[in-house]
Amino acid sequence: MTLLLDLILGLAVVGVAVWTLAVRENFPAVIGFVAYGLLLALVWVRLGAVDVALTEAALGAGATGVILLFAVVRLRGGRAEIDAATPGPRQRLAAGILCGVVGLALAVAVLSLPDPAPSQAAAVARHLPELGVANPITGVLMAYRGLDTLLEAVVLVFAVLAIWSMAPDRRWGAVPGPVFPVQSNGPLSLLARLLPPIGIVVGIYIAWVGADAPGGKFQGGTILAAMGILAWVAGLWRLPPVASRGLRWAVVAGPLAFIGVGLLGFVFADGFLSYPPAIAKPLILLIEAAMTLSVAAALVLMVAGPPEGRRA
Amino acid sequence: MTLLAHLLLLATILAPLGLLATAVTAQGRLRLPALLVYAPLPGLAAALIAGPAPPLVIYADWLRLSLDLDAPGALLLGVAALLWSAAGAYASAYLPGATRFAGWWLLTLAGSLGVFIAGDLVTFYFAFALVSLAAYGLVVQDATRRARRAGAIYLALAVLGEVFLLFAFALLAVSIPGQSLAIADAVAALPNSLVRNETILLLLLGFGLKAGLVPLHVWLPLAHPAAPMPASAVLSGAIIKAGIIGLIRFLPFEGGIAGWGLALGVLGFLTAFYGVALGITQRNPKTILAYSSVSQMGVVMAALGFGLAAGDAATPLDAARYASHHVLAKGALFLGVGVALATGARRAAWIMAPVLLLVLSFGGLPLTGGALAKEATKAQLGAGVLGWLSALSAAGTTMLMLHFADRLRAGLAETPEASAPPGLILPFAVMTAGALLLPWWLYPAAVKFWPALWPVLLGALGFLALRNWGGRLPRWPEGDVLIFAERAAARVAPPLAERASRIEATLRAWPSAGLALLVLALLLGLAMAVAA
Amino acid sequence: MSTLLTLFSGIAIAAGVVFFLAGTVALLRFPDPLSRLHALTKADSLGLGLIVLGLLPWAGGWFAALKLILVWLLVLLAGATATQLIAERLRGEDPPP
Amino acid sequence: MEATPGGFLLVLILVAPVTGLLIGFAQGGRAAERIALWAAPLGVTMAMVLLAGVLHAQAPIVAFVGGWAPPLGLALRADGLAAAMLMTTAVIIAAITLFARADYTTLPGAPEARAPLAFWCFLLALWAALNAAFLGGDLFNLFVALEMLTFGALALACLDGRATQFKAELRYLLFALIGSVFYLLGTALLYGAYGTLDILLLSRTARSDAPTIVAASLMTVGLLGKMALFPLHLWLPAAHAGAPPAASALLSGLVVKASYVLLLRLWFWVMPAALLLAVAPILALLGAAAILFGSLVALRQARLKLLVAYSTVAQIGYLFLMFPLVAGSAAEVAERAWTGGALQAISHAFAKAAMFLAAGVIARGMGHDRIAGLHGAARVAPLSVLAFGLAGLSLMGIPPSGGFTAKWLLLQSALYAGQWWWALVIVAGGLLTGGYVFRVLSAAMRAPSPDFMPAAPVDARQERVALGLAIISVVLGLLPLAAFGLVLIGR
Amino acid sequence: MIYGLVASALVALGLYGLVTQPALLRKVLAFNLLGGGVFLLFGVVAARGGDPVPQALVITGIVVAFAATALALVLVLRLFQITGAATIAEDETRR
Repeated sequence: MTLLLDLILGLAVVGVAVWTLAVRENFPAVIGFVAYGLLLALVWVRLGAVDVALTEAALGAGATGVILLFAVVRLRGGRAEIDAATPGPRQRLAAGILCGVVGLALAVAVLSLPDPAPSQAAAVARHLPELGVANPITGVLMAYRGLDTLLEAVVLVFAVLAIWSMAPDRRWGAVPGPVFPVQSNGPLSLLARLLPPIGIVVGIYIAWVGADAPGGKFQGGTILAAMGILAWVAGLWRLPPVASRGLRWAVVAGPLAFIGVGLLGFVFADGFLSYPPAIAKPLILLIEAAMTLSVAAALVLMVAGPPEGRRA
Repeated sequence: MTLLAHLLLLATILAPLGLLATAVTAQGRLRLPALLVYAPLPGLAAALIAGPAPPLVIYADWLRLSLDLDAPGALLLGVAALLWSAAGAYASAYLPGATRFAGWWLLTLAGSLGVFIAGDLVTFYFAFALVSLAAYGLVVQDATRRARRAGAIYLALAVLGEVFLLFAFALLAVSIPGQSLAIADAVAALPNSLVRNETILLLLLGFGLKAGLVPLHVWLPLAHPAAPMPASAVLSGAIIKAGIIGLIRFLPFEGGIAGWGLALGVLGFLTAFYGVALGITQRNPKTILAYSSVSQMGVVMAALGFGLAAGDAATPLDAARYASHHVLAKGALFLGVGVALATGARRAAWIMAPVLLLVLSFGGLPLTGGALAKEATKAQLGAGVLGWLSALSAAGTTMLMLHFADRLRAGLAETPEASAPPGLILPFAVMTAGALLLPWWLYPAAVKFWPALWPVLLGALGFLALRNWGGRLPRWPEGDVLIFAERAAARVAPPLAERASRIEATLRAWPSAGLALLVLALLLGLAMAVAA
Repeated sequence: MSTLLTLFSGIAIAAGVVFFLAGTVALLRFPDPLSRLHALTKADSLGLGLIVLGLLPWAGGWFAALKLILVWLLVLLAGATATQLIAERLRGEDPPP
Repeated sequence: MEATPGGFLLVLILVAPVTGLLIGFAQGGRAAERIALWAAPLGVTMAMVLLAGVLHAQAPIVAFVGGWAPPLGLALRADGLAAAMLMTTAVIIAAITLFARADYTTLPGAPEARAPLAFWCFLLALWAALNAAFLGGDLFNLFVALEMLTFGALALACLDGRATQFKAELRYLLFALIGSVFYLLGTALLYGAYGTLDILLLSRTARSDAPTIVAASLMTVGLLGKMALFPLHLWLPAAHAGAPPAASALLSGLVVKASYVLLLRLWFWVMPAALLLAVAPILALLGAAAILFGSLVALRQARLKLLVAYSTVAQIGYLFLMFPLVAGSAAEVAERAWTGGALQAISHAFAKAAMFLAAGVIARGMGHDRIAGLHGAARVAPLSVLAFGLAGLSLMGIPPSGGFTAKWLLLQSALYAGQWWWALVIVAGGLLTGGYVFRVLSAAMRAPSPDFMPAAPVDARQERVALGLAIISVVLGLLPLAAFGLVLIGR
Repeated sequence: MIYGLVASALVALGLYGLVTQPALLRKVLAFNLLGGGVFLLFGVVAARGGDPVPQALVITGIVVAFAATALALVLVLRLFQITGAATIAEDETRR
């Protein structure tokens, strides 16, 4: 029975993907992509990776969907240029065949993976209690592969600065992204007033619960960011200008906290990013909180894009 | 004694470079042209007394740089230093203010003398590169369009020569068993190295290009006339000998590669007669001299070739003797051309007499340096057919040189009373005396009268014939073969480069790049699947 | 007792699914966008309510049940707002950007 | 597999630029500049200490992040090659910091501007990414470092905000993303097959089965795409030519080398020898094609910066000639080829950085970078033309330069290994390089038209920096061969 | 096992889209499809051994992919605002 379910789900995902590529108009393609993201989240649940399902739904489908929608709205026309640049049927056929063969090779490789799948699950489980954290994925993210997470947080900060640096010089210092008119009434302002409080509670809860159950800083951060974007779109909350020091410290707080605690590891424990066993959990939670704040701030700024308004 | 010898060897290269260093300060730069005459003196001294000293080894740990002087090297170093010094004095008078020219001059001088005393591969390559590349500065000194074209062609072929040599030296370094890079070990290891033929071919190409072997001589008739007078003198006199010393040092004369010797000999004679054939069609005296250099170098290489074929160990010294005479005589002639162009008809006799004597000595007139030079290569080129060939080439050379004298007389200054400044005449006089007398001191030998004389007479007869019916000879452009090569290249090169950039442009279109990526992935996958 | 419970949730979920089907059919069949929109939101929110109702007994403990209801309420809120916005957009009033 | 003493130094080298970036970004333009100025000498000293440590220990310095051993945790490994590349990176970035002070400085009172803040932050970020790429011991960790490198390079190149540059950078980003996706696919397969992503552990257990082959081909092509080896070079010329001088020097000199080091890690550590033997000729063929096509197209370029960019495409080819020479031959020849390849990477980094900086100064001084119109450049920016010439010498491989020693080593190992055709390619490449360098120099040396006026004053300090880098690239040739034994440690 | 095939199919589709779709927005879309496929492959590998490490890698990967998408879209928008170009076809020949 479950095989049938997996089959249907798999076919649905591939079907939506094909439809997203095939459809001519951009807008339906983006809608298709959001659907694809959500179906993929379902697949992750089927694969037993709830953490990743949360991330995929929040980031992969939600946030990416939002920025794609923003882009679709602004990117009009250019149809003639696109048609001119479309490769000829022969090239498309060749590309199709080659991509097919690559996919096939991939499938063969996956199918011929060794049967007793080599896994780190046991090792992670054995070392987990030292960290005082129950969720293995958070353990891996925060401790065992801490450097990956640190570098990735820095990539987020870096992406924000890269996006800001795309703005024309005269716009520097202004408010990031377009400024939406304040909506005194109407459904959007209702939603923008009602949902954020609940959203913030849920976001913080998910970030908090990440230590022991599926959840974590990225998922929590994304939800907080979503609430921020909702309020910003409804015009209720004006983003602080690019030059404001508070905003920048918010974006930078997470990775800096991570490095700070990591360096402390030299003093108390036996190396960078290692936690003294006694106070491992509070330290991890401290870092998680700072990271959630940073991730939320970074995501809002990334969705907002480079400063376009007048100087604040 | 050996310490003094070593110091002199070092000074031979470092003196010119040191002098160049003084050019950093402004007034140092002004005095530079005047000091050109002194730069080669340490080289001259080294040639005289450093002969028997053991090789000087520097920086011994991983790279053995060594300077060494054997008999042929000393001989050539001495005469070259003399020519450089005379030409230097000539240049100070001829181009007083040219500081940049003096800079290039000193660089080329350091390289030219360094080539004779280099004892290992790296120093030799460094000196050879220095003399080849720095001479470009001398060629383009006049900054006319013709000079720049000649310079560009010279540089292109010089770099090509460098590349051949780099390749050959890499092969040699590979075949030397130990870590050492000394030339002696390289030559010893050459006959039985597994890449023997390729190495020798590359050596011949590299040094042949420098010395003007037939197909590779094309830059010579372009570069020498384009350079100012003193530069032409050293170009034709001393710098061309870098190729000869290269052949002397790197070819194993104890035998083992007879076939190559024969090939070199035949090519040498071919070059000799080709030089003469082209020379007589030229009008400009400097171009005739350039072709004469090609021809003379042909004779030297023929001697080297047949000596190599016969496995005669004395060949290097004999060839060096012949070449040293050429250094002196050709240098003197070039300086003479400069002096002649500046003197009027009335005073011409003072100049034409020594020029005529030099011209005849080229043909091997008895009692002159030329005869002694021909005598020196008797061992290699004396017997049977070779004897006839060398005699014929002597006749041809005489005819060519007389043609040169005739063209020179036509080119004298208009105003009869004009006379060249002493600064030009003195070096010319010194060089002429050197050309006629030095051989007697360096390699005295009894010269049988008649076998040396009849080629000269035959040559004179040929010249007379040339004077009357010369008009009908075809007017060949300078650098003959090169012109056709350039036209052919003009047809082939652009389409090739055009096609290459078109392919490259198509690859830069997005879909084709994506396809290339995928094809590459599959290619690698297949290659590995086949191997595993 | 448990069989009664499973029976009840089975019926509730089936009803929910029926409503979802009705909403989708309405989406495809109805002529003008406004009516389609109206039908869709009505059917889906009711359908979801029924499914949540059906799942309540299975949810592990009170806390999880509350969370399920919270989910339903949020979907209701979001659905209503979205429908309002699209409706305004369709009728051409001063639509938000 | 155990951590050696001195591991904290590796972490310090990695964390210092990251902390600098974060604080600089938060504190604003002027702070970022001051931090970068302080970070440059600090970085060079740290790299020197690491170099000394590796040389002294004659073995790689290993550090476990967080104290967890590799199958579970991440390892940072500084072997000879990594130490040499770190040293090169530190010196070049210090030089670029000096060079860029004239362009991107914010005066004490002045309000913060976009370009200076962005430049200094991206410089520190690129530095951190390069250090992470050279030191990384885990394939996924290297992926994150590569991504950071790609974003940094992209942002730096777009600093001028010109439209053509946005198009060029988009082509770069999308192609680099395809590359990183391929790399990720390979990583997933390797993890599936072996349960770990640590390079040393993989090198012990690698087999020649289907997943490894597919992973190897995907990862190799991904890295070739990010390195712009010949058939996949569509983004490099436009991206590197259009970038500001300081950025293009960094891009062409160092960023390309990070993917190269990864490729070396992949093929000479992780993959079994049988696969290497199968793939090495193909890679070398691509390298040869890169040298010939790149140089031919460079010869025909009308603009100076595009010529230098195509020269990068050509010079990258040399790096790949090393593969068949190290793979198929005796130990002694393999070591010589390996040293040659590493030295070519290092000397090209210095030479290309000097060339781009010099080209930038010349272009600013003359107002344009059309090669035909470069008459009198030698008078406007004499030191830059000299730097360009010296760097050209090193690229051509004329005796005293680092390029010469690298090409000499590759030449000899090609002949020792009996594969003389690679030697032919090296020599042909040298000739073609000579062609386009001579073309630029002869145009620059020619006397200007009488009514010639330089477009903008040239900053003498910037010229000296370019000349300094060119001299280092030449002096590299004079270092005794024993110094390059460093690159062999931990091979 | 099925999801392994699904992942491969998604990768093939994403690649096809990225290589042939001329419109920039569609290319970014295709890249996200491709990213989804790749991370699904990680998921399949994780599911085989019930291993948390690949799942952590996927989370990191998704965030990096999001950053890349955001950057790409900003570039596309800026390019469109300045030149109105919607593709990266090589228009002027590089002479």
